[in-house]
Amino acid sequence: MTVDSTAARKPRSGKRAGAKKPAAGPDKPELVQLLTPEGERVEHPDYAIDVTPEELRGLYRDMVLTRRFDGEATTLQRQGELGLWASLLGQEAAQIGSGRATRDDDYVFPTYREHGVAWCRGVDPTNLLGMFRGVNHGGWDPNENNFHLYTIVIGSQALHATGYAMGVAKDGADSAVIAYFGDGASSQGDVAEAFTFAAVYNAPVVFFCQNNQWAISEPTEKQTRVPLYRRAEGFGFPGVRVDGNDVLACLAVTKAALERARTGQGPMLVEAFTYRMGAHTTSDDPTRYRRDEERELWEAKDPILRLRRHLEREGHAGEEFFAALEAESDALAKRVRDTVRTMPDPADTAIFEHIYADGHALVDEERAQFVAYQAQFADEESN
Amino acid sequence: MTVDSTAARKPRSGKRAGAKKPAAGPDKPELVQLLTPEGERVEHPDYAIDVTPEELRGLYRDMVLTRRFDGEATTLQRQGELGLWASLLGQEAAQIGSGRATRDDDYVFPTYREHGVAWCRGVDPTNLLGMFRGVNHGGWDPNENNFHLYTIVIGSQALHATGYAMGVAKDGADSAVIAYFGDGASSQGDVAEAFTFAAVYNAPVVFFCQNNQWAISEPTEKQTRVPLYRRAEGFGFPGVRVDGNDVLACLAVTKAALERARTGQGPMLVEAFTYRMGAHTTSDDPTRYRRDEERELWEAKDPILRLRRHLEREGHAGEEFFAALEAESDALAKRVRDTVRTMPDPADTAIFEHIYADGHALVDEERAQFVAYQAQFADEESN
Amino acid sequence: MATEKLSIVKAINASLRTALESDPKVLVMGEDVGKLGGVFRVTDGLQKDFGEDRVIDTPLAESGIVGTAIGLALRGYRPVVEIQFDGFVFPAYDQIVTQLAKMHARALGKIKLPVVIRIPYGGAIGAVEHHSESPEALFAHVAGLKIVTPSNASDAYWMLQQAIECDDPVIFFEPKRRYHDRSEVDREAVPGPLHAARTVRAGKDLTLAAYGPMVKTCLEAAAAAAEEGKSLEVLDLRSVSPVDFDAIQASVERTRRLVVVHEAPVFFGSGAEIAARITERCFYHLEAPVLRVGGYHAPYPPSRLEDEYLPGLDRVLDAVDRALAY
Amino acid sequence: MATEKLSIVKAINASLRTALESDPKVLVMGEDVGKLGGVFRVTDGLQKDFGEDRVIDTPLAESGIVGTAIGLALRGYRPVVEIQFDGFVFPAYDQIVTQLAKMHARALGKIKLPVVIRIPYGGAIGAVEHHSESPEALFAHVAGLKIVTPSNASDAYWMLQQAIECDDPVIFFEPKRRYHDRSEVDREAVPGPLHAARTVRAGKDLTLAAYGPMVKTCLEAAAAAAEEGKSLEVLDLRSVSPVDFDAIQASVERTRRLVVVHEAPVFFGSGAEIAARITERCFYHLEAPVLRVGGYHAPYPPSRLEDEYLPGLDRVLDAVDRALAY
Ligand SMILES: Cc1ncc(C[n+]2csc(CCOP(=O)(O)OP(=O)(O)O)c2C)c(N)n1
Ligand SMILES: Cc1ncc(C[n+]2csc(CCOP(=O)(O)OP(=O)(O)O)c2C)c(N)n1
Ligand SMILES: [Mg+2]
Ligand SMILES: [Mg+2]
Repeated sequence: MTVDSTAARKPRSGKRAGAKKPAAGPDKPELVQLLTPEGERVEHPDYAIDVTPEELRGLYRDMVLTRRFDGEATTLQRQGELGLWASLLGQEAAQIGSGRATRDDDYVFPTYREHGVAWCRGVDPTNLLGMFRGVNHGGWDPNENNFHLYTIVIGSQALHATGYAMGVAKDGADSAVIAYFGDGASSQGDVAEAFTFAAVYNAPVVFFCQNNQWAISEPTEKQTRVPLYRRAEGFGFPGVRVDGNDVLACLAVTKAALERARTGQGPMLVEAFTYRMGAHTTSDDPTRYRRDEERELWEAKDPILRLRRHLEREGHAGEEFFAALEAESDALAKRVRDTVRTMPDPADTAIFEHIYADGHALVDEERAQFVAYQAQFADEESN
Repeated sequence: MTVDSTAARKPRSGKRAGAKKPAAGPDKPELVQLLTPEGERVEHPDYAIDVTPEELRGLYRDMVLTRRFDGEATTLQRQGELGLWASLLGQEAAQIGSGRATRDDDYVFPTYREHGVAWCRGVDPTNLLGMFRGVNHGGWDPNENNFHLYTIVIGSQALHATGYAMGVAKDGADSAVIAYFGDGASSQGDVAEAFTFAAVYNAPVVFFCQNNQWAISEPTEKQTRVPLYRRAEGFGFPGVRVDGNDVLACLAVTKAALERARTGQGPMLVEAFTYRMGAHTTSDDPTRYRRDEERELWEAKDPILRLRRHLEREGHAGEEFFAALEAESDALAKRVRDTVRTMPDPADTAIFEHIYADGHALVDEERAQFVAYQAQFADEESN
Repeated sequence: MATEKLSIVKAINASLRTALESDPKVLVMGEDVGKLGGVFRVTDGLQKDFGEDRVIDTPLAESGIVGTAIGLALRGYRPVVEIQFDGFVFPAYDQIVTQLAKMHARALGKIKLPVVIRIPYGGAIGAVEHHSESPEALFAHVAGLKIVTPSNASDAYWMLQQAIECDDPVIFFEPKRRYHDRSEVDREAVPGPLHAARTVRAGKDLTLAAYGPMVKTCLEAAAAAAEEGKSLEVLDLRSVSPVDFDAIQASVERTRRLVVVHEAPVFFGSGAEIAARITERCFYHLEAPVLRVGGYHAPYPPSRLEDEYLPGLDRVLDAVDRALAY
Repeated sequence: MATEKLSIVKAINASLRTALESDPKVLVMGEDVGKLGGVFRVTDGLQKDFGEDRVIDTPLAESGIVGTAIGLALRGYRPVVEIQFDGFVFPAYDQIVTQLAKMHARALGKIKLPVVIRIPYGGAIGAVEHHSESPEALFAHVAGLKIVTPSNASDAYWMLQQAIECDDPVIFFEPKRRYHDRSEVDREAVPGPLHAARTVRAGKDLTLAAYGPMVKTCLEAAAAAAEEGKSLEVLDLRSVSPVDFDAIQASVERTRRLVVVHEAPVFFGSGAEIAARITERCFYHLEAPVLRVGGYHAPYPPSRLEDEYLPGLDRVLDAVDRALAY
């Protein structure tokens, strides 16, 4: 690209110029969509996909159960059972579509919001709640479902995923790796470095960016002035924007990206264009920084509603299916509630556990002192 | 960009696939050139430039003196007068062209190799030698010539430049800022973050990447699999590759980029495609990792030779000019030698100076202890 | 009326407002500091009143925030940077220790770096990982930085004023568990030196030295000890770099015993430096070794365990008893 | 013949070679570790013999190097990462302290992070800025990391073997000023524990505790002191996390005096932790406060001043005299 010397002078103030959205036109991103908000199936030349009615119902079920679980967690937080919850409301299609695109032997590196992906990977949803309740920092075995722990520090996991993928390539395995991150995370140096390593080593990793339009209170304009999917090209691999509220498109695009990685064609960036319908977390108050109208616009694109319309329109699911699913949701919600409420606190000596795999003299010493110190009170109490 | 599903399967091994250079073709980068290696003037539609014979002679003089200074510094290092030297040999055109494109009120953020840019900014070359001799970490006042200190930690200065440029914009000034860095630096997260900040705030900063093909022993393929200038586009601003051994092209492109920044059109990336003719530094031994043939290829594109051919071909300079310049070079070399050899060591209490602008009790205490401790020996010595 | 009862959050907000009003070069920047007013509402209303050019929502990149703040400082601005939580300062660590701390010296004093980095720190707020750490020792070891931390609203107001006025980089650690503690702030007072410790309770049997969130804990411990007839002196150190060793020494020469309390892990923590130096200065005065109460050599635990992890009144009193037993 | 006289550089090279040979999961990665063999030639010849898949030239991005090493470890590899110089570890600091150090605990032990980070450290090589620092304290404060540093070729060989075998992240600080010091390496020996200190000279008047580059300085100081009739014991600590306090304590209980020596700044340095803890453990044994000799609270100076900045024989002996004067 060369300098357009005929371009008009623009205002100098960073504020004004930076805040402006790039003009539509040649730059207007193409959005891969296979299901319109009205539930109509459309085709895309690059992303053909055949999904059976059963699979469609499966995707629908995943999204409904995930949303129900998520809502239940929000409630549990309000009731004081959790310290915090980061809701995925609105991002079900992005997560279920991409999650269902993975194979068992693939490996997933999530942020803190990928409850739907966890679901697809077979992680028991109640295991996700430990860290939000404050009983652990990560309550599952990452290798059980090839689903890494939630990573809170923004962007770090993109490098872990890339390294893991480098290892997959070294092993000559044909698995792929997928790294999740948000629009805000795209600004972190670690994500850029992950792009560089992935490109240079041709690592089989898919970068799945859920652009939910917000990083806490900051709109995407504070992170980039061009669509995020375009970031990839300058690193030497393709990027694509997919309708993040269209579960079929997310499935198809992620499948293609993973397949690409698997077959030695290297990394790819998928930007799932979606919306964070709720607060950033239960600690957040979005009314301070965004308008209801925006939420309403996105409500019309709801991922679950759209698939329901499609199922109904095509006659793939009837009353019975929806009623059974409702019952299943209730059961899940109840199990989540019960499990959380009875989730035991860790023993206080857990402070000293698993800091080192091979031990550390100081930890042993401090644990012993701690135990002796606590014993004093036990003695006193029993006196 | 979408996935090319017809692409052939490629080998999985990161090594093989990653090491391969991207195929030429639609990706083959355009190189802005205004002066062929043979010294012939060519035109480029986007980068017209009018340079008087006097200006041409000036550019030639800059390059010759810079090279001579640089060579003298290398010699001084061999003689033990400097601890280290990072030679710019081969990069004179990139540095003089871009350096001469700056205005006095612009601000420059260099790496450790921008001796030619320093020259253009009016920094006395002998001031550059202090840090390589080990008498200071930076021997000039950055604000005297709007030329920041050399930054050794790779990539950091890209952010400083961006922040400075944000300040320029806030001030409503019409200056611009230029950040230098290398091909290796392009991998650092800080550089990517600088791109993001510059784009989001539309900061008047030019990123000037001297791709000299090597980061110590690593060829550019270890940093990227596509031409570096393309990195910019995914951040929302243009990138251009210029013949880094063509001083006119470097001048024209940098001028255009700075003008763009000045007029509120935001950042731009300039990749100067050049070659590090010497070792990385005097500590380095490039025979371990690169072949002479490569150097020979680049020798034919020598920036100084090419301008000399042009000057001669056009009759802009004759024997007299070149002889006078030779004498001037000798004088500069002598001054550099003399200055370095008589450069005083700092007082040992300099250890404690300028750590804080507003003082720090511990530094005061340690300085006092140090002085008292040193005095013991003085006492002993005088006994 | 200059005196007002304010929470620490409100005092910092007022202090930032004062600085923004009185010096056009002062900027506030960080993630979500604009419309949201920061996740703790410390910058509430500032963007509205001073505009997006001075109260700047940044991209989500801490190295970028500090790195561009350095550039802005070089241009003559005085950026006050917010790091959202303690655990998120590390992406900026390189820019802080390698550039911000060293640039003034690198330039032989010819440029100044008046950058303040505000970091809410410490635990006891029931948060998830990375939101409860106390990393001050990791900065104190680095020359070129100053490190202060208020324990109350008045100090929060005034120390921030002084930090912003200071021509050196200052890391301003805010005791987030005390954010809503309210106390009197006299906005027309003449503040004492930024790096001086303050005796917040006089005593004669032992000195408790603490800073930030632990000052209150130590005061409570001293009150409890008083009921048992032990007279504890409590010093609010206020500054971690430099440490006001003279004040600690003066106190310890009287009380002859010292316990240092902080939330950060004991191992390589502030208490180590204070113990080592005070032992050297007061070797013949000390009746007991300087004892340290702090975090364990462990990652900050899940919140259900933080009460056990954090130094509380009982652990402070246990150390006091052990010191008095010598 | 198992015993050979090797420089530290050659010993580390041999150790890496042994590890690469005996465990196919071991990888070596970093900037310029391939054809060049690293800027110190520590990895000389390894890429030639083990290929680019196992000895990996990385992009110039330290956070990326450590971050991908973590990922490789999660996949079952055992990466040995080289950071080119001490001053360039900071871009990776976040990945090291926030991810590498904490991930095993975060996973409740279900995953392991056997990553070794090799860092040539310390001064006295006449280098430019950032090439002479001693940042060990900035890592020791962080739980989840182990930190060791050899002082001689034999330890360099064996401690690196042990670090690579260890299932925890280990930061392996290499005393670059001693890189070319040669000593006997018995490659069939059975090494002692990785984190145990070693008495390298017995003495009875005072203990000198040091590690890495300062061990030799302390041995020279002890030799000089011996000529003046002072008998100094020298401990090579070898490990900074954990510190072998038992060994120091045992020595100090006999000698009753301790001087800790390191290149890193004294303020918040290793000496502080050692002084604090040993004073607590040996309160009634110590005839003098634990004294510390180290760098000043200053950026590492230009090389023409490094002799004044670094602890040398004279400054060690000065501290010895001061300790003995109590
Ligand atoms: C390094 C770091 N800085 C700051 C934070 C605090 N923080 C948590 S989430 C968040 C916004 C993330 O936005 P985005 O990447 O878009 O993901 P989303 O939350 O929208 O899913 C911030 C700033 C953090 N966790 N890590
Ligand atoms: C953060 C950091 N890592 C490593 C180094 C060591 N180092 C100095 S120069 C260099 C290569 C730089 O290559 P490039 O950016 O292409 O610049 P060039 O030297 O070719 O001008 C390296 C790795 C450094 N200075 N900083
Ligand atoms: Mg987001
Ligand atoms: Mg280069």
